[in-house]
Amino acid sequence: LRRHATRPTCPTGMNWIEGARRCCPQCPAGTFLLTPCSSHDNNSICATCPAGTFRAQPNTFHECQACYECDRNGSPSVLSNCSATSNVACGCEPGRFRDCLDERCSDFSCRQCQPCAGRLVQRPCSEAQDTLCGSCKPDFYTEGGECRPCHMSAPETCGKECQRVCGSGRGSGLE
Amino acid sequence: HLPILQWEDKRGLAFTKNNLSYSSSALVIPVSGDYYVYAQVTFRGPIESYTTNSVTEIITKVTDSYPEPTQLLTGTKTLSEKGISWFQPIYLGAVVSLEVGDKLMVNVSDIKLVDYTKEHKTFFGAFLL
Amino acid sequence: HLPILQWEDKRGLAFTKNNLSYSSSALVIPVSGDYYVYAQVTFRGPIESYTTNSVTEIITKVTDSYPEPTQLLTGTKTLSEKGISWFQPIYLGAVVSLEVGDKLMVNVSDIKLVDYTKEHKTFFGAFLL
Amino acid sequence: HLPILQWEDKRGLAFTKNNLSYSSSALVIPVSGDYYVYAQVTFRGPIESYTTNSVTEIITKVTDSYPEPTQLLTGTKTLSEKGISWFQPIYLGAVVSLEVGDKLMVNVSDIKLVDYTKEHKTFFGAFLL
Repeated sequence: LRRHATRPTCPTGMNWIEGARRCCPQCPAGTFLLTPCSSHDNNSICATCPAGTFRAQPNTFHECQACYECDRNGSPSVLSNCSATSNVACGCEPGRFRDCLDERCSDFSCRQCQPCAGRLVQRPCSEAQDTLCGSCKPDFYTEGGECRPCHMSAPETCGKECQRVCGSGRGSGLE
Repeated sequence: HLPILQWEDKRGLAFTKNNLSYSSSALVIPVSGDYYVYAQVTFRGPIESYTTNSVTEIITKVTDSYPEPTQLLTGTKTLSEKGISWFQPIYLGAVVSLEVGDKLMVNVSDIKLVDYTKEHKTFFGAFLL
Repeated sequence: HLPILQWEDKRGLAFTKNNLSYSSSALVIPVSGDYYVYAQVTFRGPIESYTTNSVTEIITKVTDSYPEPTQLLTGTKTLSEKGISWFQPIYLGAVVSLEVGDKLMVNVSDIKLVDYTKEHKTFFGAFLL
Repeated sequence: HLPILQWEDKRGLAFTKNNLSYSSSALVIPVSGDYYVYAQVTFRGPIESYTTNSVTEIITKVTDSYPEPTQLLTGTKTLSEKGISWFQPIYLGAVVSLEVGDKLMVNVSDIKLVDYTKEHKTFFGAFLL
């Protein structure tokens, strides 16, 4: 019977290194394990993550993780650059919101916030969601799903809704 | 994190050998080396969440000594199906360097959309080069 | 049963070796073991059967001693194409345990939809691990 | 010819070994033999060229002694997306016979449509059988 070799548990802050057959100190975030500790030297030799890579946590990996990139075409902008200890963070410029592809929103493109022409803004545009437009502003009437200003309406085309909203004090320009 | 799929590892076409074992939803790497890792998930609808507009499959690696999983391979596809009922397979496969004790898992965007009914439509595996 | 594709096994990029032979639409397994089996079929339309709403590719195993073929890998996808002309590749690949003499074949839902015009768009193979 | 993708060969999950080297967008074959060659490209939009109606990925071989590249594997798919944003992964993999010095590259129909943002969504590799 071959004893099933179970790996010993290492003290906190140290990891079992198969190659060295011993527990070695973890390398700090932002670095990776270049050379494991040995019987001669109890220290792990760590190296800084090369540009374009990172390690967010203490580790004994032989390489760092590749940074993501912000999708130049979906126009996400860089909220924070990739550093040795953190991945890049992408977001949308002011005036745009994230059009997410799934609940996690790990992939998204940035779309123009809608302007709510002639409407009240029920909820302003934010990074996470588009503007929510409400009903027509005062002195604006609904026609064909759009809000039109009273002063632009001509008597012959001012329908029922237009007259209801604009009737009493129709736009000064036309008196 | 995304839901993790569970797998059948003994019955039917499924098997494990050469100490590559399966436990708690993961393939456990018995010896360090380069492995070709692959998985196919067949997604299908409608489910009440038909409003889903994309499906995603990710093969991830978990290392005991590190708190975050590493995403190794990702297949993500937007859905634009005419019919009510739809199905969409996503296949992934590549060579990755793994260490003894590493665990491989398959995450999906929505477990309710996974077609688990036939072993030849949704599968997962790895072999040492 | 679904129609079985026939393959070119000598000309162009096609080849067989190590006694893995091809005959009557099947790869014939020369030695028992675990094989990585794969195939891609590119489907395309329109064909008069444009009303097709899905395409399916299945790698099957036939064993002389067993009357029924075994479905090893299946890729199936619903079609919802805007344009008249469409094309849709389906790739499949996985490790399967095979016995000497087993035959591997590729079945498709509709042979008229298969793009057979270019060897690099539709292909089939296997190798022993 | 179609645009050729460039790849990261050292950082993150990327690596080369056994003298399989990467230079000027190509994997260079160190020893003649049969290789399993694979690549996945995730395409995504919208791009101003949203009117694109298909995406194509081709793994090609270039041999110094022959003026024309050889198309080894092709995945081509028509797009019919409802939403503004869309994603479409294409995976290819097969065994090909290669000679020492051969160069493998990945061509795509439109480089602006390639999702290069995450290493686990678009990848390319080969291994000797």
